[in-house]
Amino acid sequence: MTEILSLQRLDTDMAIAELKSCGGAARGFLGLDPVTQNDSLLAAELKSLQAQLFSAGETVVGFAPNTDQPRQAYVASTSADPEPLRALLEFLTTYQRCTTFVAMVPDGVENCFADCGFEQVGVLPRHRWQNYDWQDVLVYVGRADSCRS
Amino acid sequence: MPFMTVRHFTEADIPVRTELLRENKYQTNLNDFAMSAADLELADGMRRTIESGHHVKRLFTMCGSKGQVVGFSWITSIDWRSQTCELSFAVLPRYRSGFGFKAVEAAHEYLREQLHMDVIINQVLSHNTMMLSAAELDAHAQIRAEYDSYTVGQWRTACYWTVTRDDVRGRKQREQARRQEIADRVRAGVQGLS
Amino acid sequence: MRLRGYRGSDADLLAGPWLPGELLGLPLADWPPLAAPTTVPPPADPGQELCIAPGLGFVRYTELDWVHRRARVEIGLHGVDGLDVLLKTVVAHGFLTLNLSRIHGWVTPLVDPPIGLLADVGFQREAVLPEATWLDGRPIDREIWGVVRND
Amino acid sequence: MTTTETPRWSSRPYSDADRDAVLALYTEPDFYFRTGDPDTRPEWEILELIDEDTHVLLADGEVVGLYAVESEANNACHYSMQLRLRASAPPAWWQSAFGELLRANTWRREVVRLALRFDEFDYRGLAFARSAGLREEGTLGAVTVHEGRRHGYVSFARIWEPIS
Repeated sequence: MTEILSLQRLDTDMAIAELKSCGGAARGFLGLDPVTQNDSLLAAELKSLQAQLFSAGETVVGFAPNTDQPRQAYVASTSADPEPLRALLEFLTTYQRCTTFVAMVPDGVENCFADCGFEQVGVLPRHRWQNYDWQDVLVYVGRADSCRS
Repeated sequence: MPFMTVRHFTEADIPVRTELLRENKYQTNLNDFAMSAADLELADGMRRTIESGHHVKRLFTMCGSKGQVVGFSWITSIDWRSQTCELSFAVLPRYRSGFGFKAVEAAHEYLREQLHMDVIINQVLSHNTMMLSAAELDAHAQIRAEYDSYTVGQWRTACYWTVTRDDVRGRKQREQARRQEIADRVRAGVQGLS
Repeated sequence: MRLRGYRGSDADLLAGPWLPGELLGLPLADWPPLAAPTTVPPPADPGQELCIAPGLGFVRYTELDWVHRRARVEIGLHGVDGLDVLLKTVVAHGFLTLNLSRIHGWVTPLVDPPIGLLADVGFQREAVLPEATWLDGRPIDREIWGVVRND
Repeated sequence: MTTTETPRWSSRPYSDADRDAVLALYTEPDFYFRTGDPDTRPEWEILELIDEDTHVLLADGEVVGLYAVESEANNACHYSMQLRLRASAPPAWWQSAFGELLRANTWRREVVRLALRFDEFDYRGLAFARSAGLREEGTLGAVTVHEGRRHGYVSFARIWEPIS
């Protein structure tokens, strides 16, 4: 059995600092963008999403509950490495009783969702503007029973 | 790392910007309100802007390739719906000769590429030829507002103009055509020699 | 039709027996009488644009993002009459008045919304999310529908 | 009542007692006082547009418009004015209200520059400004999106040569 990476919960200030240190990989993380939002805006956004962020080695992972259906969480990772995400899914299943996960990822960015058993369920066209261009956003869905290992 | 970067203004930048607001050239070319304001008042204003004023004003710090603070830019009269804002900037005295143009260019690019602004309003007092000559100012100005302000003992006329996305595209195409023309000429010269 | 600005006297229009956040929020006939109605907050800051469709209900452009030029739309209505005209107005208001490039919203197939009317004004189904909301004792699927402005 | 007769003008700073009358002005789709889309603006936003500089303008005791005069520059005696009358007010009312506002605003203080701006789509405002003897200083292009198209604003000013 693979050993689960340990997650370090980040307070808001630390979460923002860590996200900023991830450079381009943090753009679009749960819809946030350190390039266009300063620390106060990022903090306000994290609060309104009720998001929680964690570090797992060099990677930041995080989630925001779907308030309409708390057994579902929106998840994000700054890395294409599947291990940090697996650790987050394990946490969400164990402590939040989540059964499904949704990820919204800017198109063209290498990500770990397919590797973690997520299925692509749609594309949001021209959902983002970045670097003088429109960008589509890919929507992935994962299920607790098939994504955790 | 690019020659010039734009980052969000932070609380740590307040003392440097406060000093700049009180500098003579700044007061002549932008405004001299800082002469009558206390440091604490200026600092409170900047703190409020970065904490809760995002919708109406944003402050940025311009940095050189080593991350050193070169100056500041800020946007006001933000019309998010119309994708329009007015850009102001000020470069620290010791960087003015080398970084002025680059700072302006970097600020414009950030506003268009990242904040998705389409129309940027420029305002320059007509005596200020640090960036544009008097003739260029005349050519650009869409509005000339006489008796706009009185700074450091003089009446000032303000020139206003906008730069749109189409203007930028047109300028880039002209520059590209000019570069192509020079390259063609050089190539033709080389072929003529051989 | 023209959307008009919200006034305090419109407060009654902001609550009703429809699914929260629904793009086509139409009254659900079997809403339990003792279940709290869905409510949206009155507009109070630039984070949302809430307009009134006279005689019909409200149209709320929320999650307004001026960098990405988009909003999620939810509508709360007391009947279906005039929905076709309203949807045209909603798209026009989003693109021409708010100068957005994209609007999108949640559609819940189980409540059988008139999606043909959405397609008529340019909306397309963009994603299907399983178990995305809760209704009548169980999680149910939701879809994201969106329309992009053609410039 | 709306006639072409010049009314008796009065004004007062906006207060809560004027709320309903002011909200009614904003139901007109071309009541362009600090917004290009008055009738779609929600109540909170309208009340934010009406700041402490804003006065209601009354013709024969009835609220028919708004105006505001703001200082634009320290010591320069440069002011900007926003003025709007409801759609049914005839052009002559604009002229007479503006004349009275000029008198009032220069009565007890020095004014060197008084600036007014009107959007290119604001036909009534432009017609007023162009017939009011103001200096037309140019058009700042493309600044506002209105009904899907970009428009500029036209800058007008009246200058009183400074005494120092």
